[in-house]
Amino acid sequence: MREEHGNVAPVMIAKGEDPGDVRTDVPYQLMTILSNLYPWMSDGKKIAVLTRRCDEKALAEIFKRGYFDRARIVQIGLACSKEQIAACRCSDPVPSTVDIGEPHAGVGSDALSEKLMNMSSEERLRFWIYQFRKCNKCFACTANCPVCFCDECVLEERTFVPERGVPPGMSFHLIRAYHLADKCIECGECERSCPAGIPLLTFRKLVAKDFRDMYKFSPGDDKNVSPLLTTLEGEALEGDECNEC
Amino acid sequence: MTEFKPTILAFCCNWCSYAGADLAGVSRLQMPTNVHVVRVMCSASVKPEYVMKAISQGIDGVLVLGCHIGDCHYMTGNHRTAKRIPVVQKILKDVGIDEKRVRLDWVSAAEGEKFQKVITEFVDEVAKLGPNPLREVAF
Amino acid sequence: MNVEHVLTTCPYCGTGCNFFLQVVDDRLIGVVPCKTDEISRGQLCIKGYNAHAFVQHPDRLKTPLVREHGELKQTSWEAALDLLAGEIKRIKEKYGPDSIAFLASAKCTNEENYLFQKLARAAVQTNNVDHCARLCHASTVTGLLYSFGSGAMTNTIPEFENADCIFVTGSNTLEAHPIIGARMLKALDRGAKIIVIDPRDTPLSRLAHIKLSQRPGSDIAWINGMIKVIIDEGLVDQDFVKTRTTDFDKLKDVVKDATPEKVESITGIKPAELAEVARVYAKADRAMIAYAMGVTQHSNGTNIVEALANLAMVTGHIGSESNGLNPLRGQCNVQGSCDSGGLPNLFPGYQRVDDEKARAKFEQAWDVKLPAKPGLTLTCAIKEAAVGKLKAMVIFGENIMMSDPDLGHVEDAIKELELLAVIDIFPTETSKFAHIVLPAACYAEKDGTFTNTDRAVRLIRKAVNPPGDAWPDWKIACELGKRLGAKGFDFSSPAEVMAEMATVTPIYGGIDHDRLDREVLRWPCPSKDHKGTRILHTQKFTKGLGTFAPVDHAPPAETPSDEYPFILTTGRNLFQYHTGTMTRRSSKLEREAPEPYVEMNKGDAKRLGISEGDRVSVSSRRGTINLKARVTERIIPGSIFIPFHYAEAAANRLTNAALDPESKIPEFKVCAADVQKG
Amino acid sequence: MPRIGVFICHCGHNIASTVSVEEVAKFAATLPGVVIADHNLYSCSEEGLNSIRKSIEQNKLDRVVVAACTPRTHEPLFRSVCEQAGVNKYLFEFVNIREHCSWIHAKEPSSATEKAKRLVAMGVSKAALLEPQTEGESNVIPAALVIGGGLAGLRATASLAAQGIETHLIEKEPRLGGLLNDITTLAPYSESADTLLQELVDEVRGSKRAHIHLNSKLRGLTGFVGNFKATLDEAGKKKEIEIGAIIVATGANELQPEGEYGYGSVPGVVTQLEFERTLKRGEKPGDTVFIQCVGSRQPGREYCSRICCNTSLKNALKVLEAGGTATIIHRDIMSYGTVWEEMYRKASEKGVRFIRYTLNDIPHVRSHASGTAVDVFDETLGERIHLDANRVVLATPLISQKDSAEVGKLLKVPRDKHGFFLEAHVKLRPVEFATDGVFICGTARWPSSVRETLSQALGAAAKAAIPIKRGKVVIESITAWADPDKCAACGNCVASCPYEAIEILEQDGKRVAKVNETQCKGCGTCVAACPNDAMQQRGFTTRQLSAMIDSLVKHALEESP
Repeated sequence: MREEHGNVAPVMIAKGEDPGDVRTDVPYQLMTILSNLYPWMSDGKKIAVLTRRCDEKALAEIFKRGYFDRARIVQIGLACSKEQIAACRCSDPVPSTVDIGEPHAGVGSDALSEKLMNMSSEERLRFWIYQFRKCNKCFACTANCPVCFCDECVLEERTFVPERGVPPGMSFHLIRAYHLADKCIECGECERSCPAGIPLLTFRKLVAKDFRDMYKFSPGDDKNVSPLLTTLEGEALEGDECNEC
Repeated sequence: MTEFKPTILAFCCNWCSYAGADLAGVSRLQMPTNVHVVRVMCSASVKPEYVMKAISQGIDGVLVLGCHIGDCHYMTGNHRTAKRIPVVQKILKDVGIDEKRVRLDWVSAAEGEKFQKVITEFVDEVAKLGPNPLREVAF
Repeated sequence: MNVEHVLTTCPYCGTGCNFFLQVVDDRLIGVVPCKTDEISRGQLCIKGYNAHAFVQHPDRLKTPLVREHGELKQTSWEAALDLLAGEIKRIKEKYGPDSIAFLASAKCTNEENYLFQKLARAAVQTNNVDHCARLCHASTVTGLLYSFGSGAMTNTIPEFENADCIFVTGSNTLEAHPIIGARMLKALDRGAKIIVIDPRDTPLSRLAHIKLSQRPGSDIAWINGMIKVIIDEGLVDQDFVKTRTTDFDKLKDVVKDATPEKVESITGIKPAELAEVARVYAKADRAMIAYAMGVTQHSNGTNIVEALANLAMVTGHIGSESNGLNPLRGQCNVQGSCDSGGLPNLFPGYQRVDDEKARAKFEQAWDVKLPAKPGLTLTCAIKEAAVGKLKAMVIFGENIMMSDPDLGHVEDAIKELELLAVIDIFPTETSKFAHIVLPAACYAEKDGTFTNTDRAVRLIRKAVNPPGDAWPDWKIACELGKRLGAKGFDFSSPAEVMAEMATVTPIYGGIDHDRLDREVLRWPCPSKDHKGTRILHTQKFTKGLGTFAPVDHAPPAETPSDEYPFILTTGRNLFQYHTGTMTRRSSKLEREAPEPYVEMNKGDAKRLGISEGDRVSVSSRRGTINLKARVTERIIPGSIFIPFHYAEAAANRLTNAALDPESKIPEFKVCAADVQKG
Repeated sequence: MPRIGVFICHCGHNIASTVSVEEVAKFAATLPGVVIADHNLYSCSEEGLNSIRKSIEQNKLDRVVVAACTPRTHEPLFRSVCEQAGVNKYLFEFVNIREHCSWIHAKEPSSATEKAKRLVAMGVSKAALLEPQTEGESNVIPAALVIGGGLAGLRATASLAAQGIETHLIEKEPRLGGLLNDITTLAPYSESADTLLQELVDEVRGSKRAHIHLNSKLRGLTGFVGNFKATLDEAGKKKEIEIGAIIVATGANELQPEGEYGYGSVPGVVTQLEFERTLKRGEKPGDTVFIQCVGSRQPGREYCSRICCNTSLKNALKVLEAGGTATIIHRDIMSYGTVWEEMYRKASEKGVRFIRYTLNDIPHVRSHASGTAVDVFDETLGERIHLDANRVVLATPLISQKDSAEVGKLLKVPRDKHGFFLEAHVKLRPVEFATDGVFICGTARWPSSVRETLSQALGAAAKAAIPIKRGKVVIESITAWADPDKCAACGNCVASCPYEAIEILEQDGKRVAKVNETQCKGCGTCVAACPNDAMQQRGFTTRQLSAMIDSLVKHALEESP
C-alpha cells in the first residue's frame, strides 16, 4: 500500500520502480486483490506480496486448490500492530517470518463470542436476526474474502436464498457460514467491509471453534485436507452398526 | 388451542432408509403424519444448503437418513454425510436455533421398526421444541 | 504488463463513494473499495462493487451515427459535428434560439455540465438548458431556496452516524443510498431512534423504531399535524425561531386547522402515533431529516419540501452538527449539474439569469450577450415540442424515453422535432429516435469532478481508454462550441474548465483539481484558503433569516376513481439503477432483479384473485403495461408500486405529467391506476 | 410452462380407504402447470396404464406424476408407459402415498389426506423442472459368479453353464454340497440325497463352462451390473475374476441349541441334522422323541423354520420302519400343502404319537437308567406324562450364516433382522436384490425345502442370464455433471467422489471439473460438496429439490389453516 491522492491505495510496482510513500497500517485484503489480478498475470514473473499471518493462511488455502503457482509467490512477512490485533480479536497474529513490523502477542478471546454463547438461544437468535436484517446484500463479505473462490456465487442465485431483494434472510448467512467452515482464516475482512456492521468475524470465530472442537482442524495449513472431504477412516461414530442385523 | 404439529422434511437415501421407510409401510407401522420424505440416491447428496434453506424458511425439523456406515451403496458416501451434518447443526446452534431441529441417523432397508422409532422420536422432540422461531420472522 | 488501482468516484447514486478501479493493461477487471475514503470507509453497495461491469460492454457506442433514410449510419466525427452544428445554426436562423433546447446530464461531470450550459447560453443564446434534476429534486432546489436560500443537504453524510433521531420520509435509503443507509444503521446500533414515514415498507423501515404509513400525496397534512403537536405541547425551539427565522405566525395560522382527526382522515395516520413521532423528533438532541423522491415528486413537491423545512426550523434541528434537513440526491452528479448551471433559470452557483448583475458578470466573463429570459424546463420543453414550438433538442447522456412521465406523450413530442441529437455511452430508448447519435466516454474513461449529495466535490480519474472513437463529453461540447463559432471553448483539459468555472461560481471559488487531489472539499468553498463547508446555515441562513412557508395540504392531481381504483407510486430497487442503461448490462445486478414487477398488497391481490408471480396488466389514463405481480404486506392496501428501471414495462408509460407549479417537477409518486389479472 | 398430468392411485383400498383420493386429485388440479389430475382404481393395472397413456396423448402432457406406491418397485412400469406415449421416461415423477402415507397413517384419514396433498405438490414442483435424459449403455461381461456350493449354488451353476455362460462357483468348504451331504433321504418320496447331489456335482464338473473354486471366499467386489470385478481368496491365493452377474447362494446353518433340552449334557440328545447322520451311518434309532420348534417361534427368533416339521415326520416314519417308537412333541404341526399333509396323516395312522406343548410349559429332558427321559405336559390330555427314549431329536431352525454380514457388506445388499438376505420385493422381484445384477436363492434368503431351493436357484439363474444374454445394460441417467460457467475448480468434488470419477481439466482456457460419466454411479456426493452449485445430478438437480422444499413450505406453513 502507499499514499496517493490523500488516501492509501493498494499498489503493484514493477522491479526497480520507486515504491513511493509506503504504508503498512491499512488492512487491505491483498490476497483477494491479488486473486483478482492473478489470472491476468500470465507473464510467469515472480510476485512479492505483503503477508500477515492470516494472509499466510489464506495463501495456504489458495495453494491447496492450485489457484496460485507457489513458485511465483514471495511472501514479505508483516507483523500486525497491537491495534490491528485487538480489532481482529486475533489469537495468532505473527507470520512465520517477520520482515516488517514488531511482532505482538495475540489476544485470547472475542468478547462478543463469549457474550453470545452465554446468552439463551432465544436471545442469541434475536441478536443475529437484528444483525442480518441490516444486511443489504452488497456481497462485500464474499467479494473481499480471500478464501471465497467462486466467480459465480450460489448466494447470488435464487436456489437457496429465496428472499427477494433485501435483506436476503437467514439462509444467506447460514450457507455462507457453512461454506467457510473449513476454510475461513479469520482475517476479518468480511466484518471490516460490511456496511451494515454485522459482526461477521465473530460469527466466523464461533463456527471455527465448533469445527476445531469436532474435527481438530483449523484452516490455513496447506498440508491438511478438510475433514469434510475425507472419509471416516475408522473414526467411531454413534449408531454406525445396524442394531438389528 | 390445538397442540402444535411440526412440519418435518426427511431426506432418505434410495438404498437403505427409503427402503426402510417402505418396509415400515409394508409392515403397517403407524407413525405421525408430519414427516415428508424426499428420495435421494445417497444421503451424501443432501446439500447442507437444503437443510439451511428449509430451516430458514420455517420448516420445523429436518431429518437426514442414510445407510449405516459400511453399508453405503456408494461405499463411503455416507461418511461425508456424517461429516457435514454435524457442522450444519453447530452453525444453527451458533445463531440460536436448536441443533436438535436437524437429525442425522442411519436406517437400513431392514429397519422398518427403526424408521418408525426415529420418526416418532423426532416428531416428539421437535414438537417439544415448538415452532421454528424463524417461521414468523419476516426479514 | 501494467497493473493499476485508479481512485475514482462511483457513477451511481449521489453518495459519492470513492473506490479503486482495478486495471490490467487497459482492461477493467474489478473494483476495490477505498478504506481511507471519508465517505465510504472501504464499504460499498452491490452497485459499487459492480461499477466496472458495464464499462467495457460490447454494446457501447463506438462511432458517431447519423440517420440517412431512416437508418443510423456510421460516420466520422468531423461529418457528424459539422452536420449537428449546421442544423443548430439553421434552426436558430429559422425559428430563433429558443426553439432549441439542451439537456445537460447528472451523469456527466461538473466541467461538462458547465460547458453544456455555456453552449446553450453563450453559443446559442438560449437559457433552454435543463436536466433530470427537474425530475428528482427540482422541488428541493426551489423549496429550500425559498426557506433557507440554498437547495442542498445542510449536513454531511458522516453526521448521520452521530444523530440521536433520524427521521426518514420518502426515501428508501438502504436501497437507493445504501452507504448513507449504512451510516444510519451505525446510528441505530448506537441506540439512535429511527423514524420512517412511507407508504411502503422498506428495509430501513423494518428496522425503524416507529414506522407510519401515510396515504400517498398526503404529506403536508401529517407534517403540519406534527408541527401542531409540537406547538401545542410547547416543544418549539422558541429561541431559534425568534432569532433565526421569520413568518412563524403565518405558519401557526395554517397548522392550527391540522387537528389530529383531520390529519388522520387525510393521511390515515393515527393521532397518537403521529404525536409520538413529533415528540421523539422534537425532543432529540441531534435530529437529522432525510428525504428523497417520495417527497419531491409531487404536484405540490415544493410545498412539501417547505413543510419539512418548517418542521426542522420549529424544532431548531438545523444548522449544527448532526442537526439538519437532508435531501438525498439520486445521481452521481445531480448536485453538481445543478451547481454548474444546468438549469434554465440559474447560472452556475445558483445565480439567477434574470438578475442583471449576475448576467453582466457572465457576459463579461464569456464576452458575449446573454438572454435574460429564463429558459424552458425539461418537462415544459417536451410540451413545447409536442405543439411544434420547440424544434431541436441536444441531449447529453439522458434517456427521456424512460425517465420522463407519460412516455406516450414524450414519444409523440420528440417525433415532432426537426433535430434530435443524443450523446450517450449506450444506445437508449431515446437514441432510437435521434437524427444524430454521438459516442461518449463514461466515468471510467475521463477526468473531471462529481459533486455528491453532501456537496463534496470529488474527482473522477481516467482508468481506461474509451471504446472505439468515443470522446469525453467535454471534448464533444468544446468541438461543437467552436463549430457554432462561439468563443471560449478551447479547453485542453477538465482541470482548465474547472478553473474557469471557479472564477464565475462563488461557491466553487476555491476549488481546483490540485486541491481535490489531496482533500475533500464541500461547497461553499469561496477561496483557495477556504477548507470548504461541512454544515450549512450555522450562524445564519444563506438567505439571512429562515422563512416559514405557510403551506397547506392539497390533494394530488389525480385521485383514485372507480375506473382506476389504485394509487400507483414508482421508484427504484437496490440492484437496478434509473433507466437501466448501465445496471442492466451488469450481469450480477441484472440477475438480482431481472424483470419488472408490480408490488401490491396481499388483501388487494386476494380480492382480485391474483397470486404471487401472476402476469398482470397495470393501466392508467395514459397507458397500459404488462408485468409480474409481487404480492406483499409491505405496501398499504390501495397502493401499488412499480420500479421504473424496466423498458419492457416502463412505469413512466403510466405516470402523470402533472407538474408542480413552481418547480415543474412531475407527479411520479401518485397517479390513479387499475390492475387486471393476465 | 410445462404440461403436467397427475394420476392418483386408489390401490384398491390400500390408499383410498385412508386417503381421500378424489380430494387429492381435486387439489392437484389447482397446482401450477397441472393440466389434468385424475385417479384410478389400480394405476398399475392394464386398464390404469391405458388410461394414463391415453391421457398423456389427449392432453399433450410433457410431464407425468403418479401418486401411488413406491418407486423402488413400480417406477420402471410407469416410466415405460410414458415412453410408449412418447414422453421421455425421465419426465416422470413418482410420489409415494401408500408406504409413506396411507399404510402408516391408517387411523388418521384426514391428516393423511392433507399430507398426501403436500407430497403430491412437492412431486409436481419437482416434475415441472425435470429434464429429458438419454441413457448410456455398457457392455456385459459374459460370465457369472455363484457364491455357495450347496444345493442352490450347484443348481444355479449347472443351469447357467448349460446356457453357455462362463460360471464361477465359489465354495468356502473343501467339498461341494453343503447341508445336503448330511441328509439321508428327501421327503416325501424318499429319494436318496446322495443321488441328487451326485447328479448335480457331475453335471457341474462335467461342464466346461463351470469353474469350481473350493476353499474360496469373496474378499472384494467393485463395479456394477454387467461389469463386476470380484477378488477371491482361493485356498490362500488371491484371485481376480470379472463377471456380469452374481448369485448369492450362501445357504444357512442348523442352530446348535447348547444347554437347552439337555443338549450337550444328556446322552442321546441330538439335533435333526446329527440324527440324519446317524441314520446315514445305518445306526438303529430305537425309541425316538422329536421335540419341535427348539429355539424358534419364540422371542428373539420368531420365525418358523418351515422344514423341521416335515423332516421330523419323514424321520419318524423311518424310526417306525426301523422298529422303534416315535413321538413328536410339537407346538403346531406345519405340514402345509398337499403331499406334506398326506405324510402327516400317514404318520398318525402308522402310530407316530403327537403331543402338543406350549412355551409356558416346555418338555424337560433328563438322563435315565434306560437312556433318556422326557417329561412333558400334554395340552390335549391336560396331564403331565413321562416318556422313555433312546434318542431325543431336537428340531432346531435354520439360521443365517455367520459370515452373511460380511457378504452383505461386500455386495452392498440388505439383510433382515435374522441375518437372512432381503430380496428387492417379495412378490414382484422374488429372486433379485435391489442392486441390479445381484440375485439370491436358497436358504440364504430363508429356510426352504429342497424343492423350493431348486426352483429358486433355477429362477435366479434365469434372471442372472438376462443381462448376460442381452450383452448390454442401460445405465440409468442419474450421473453428475459440472456447469463449466460456474465451476471454480476448487476440487471439492474431486476429493469427495467415492469412484474417482471427477478430474479438473483445462477447458477453453479455464480449469473446470469434468465428470467421467461411465465411472459415475450417481451418488451425488460431489453435488453436496460443490460450494457454488456448479455440480448437478441428473434427476436430482438442486433446483428440483429446492423446489420441493419451497412447495412444502408453501403448502404446510404459508397456506396451512
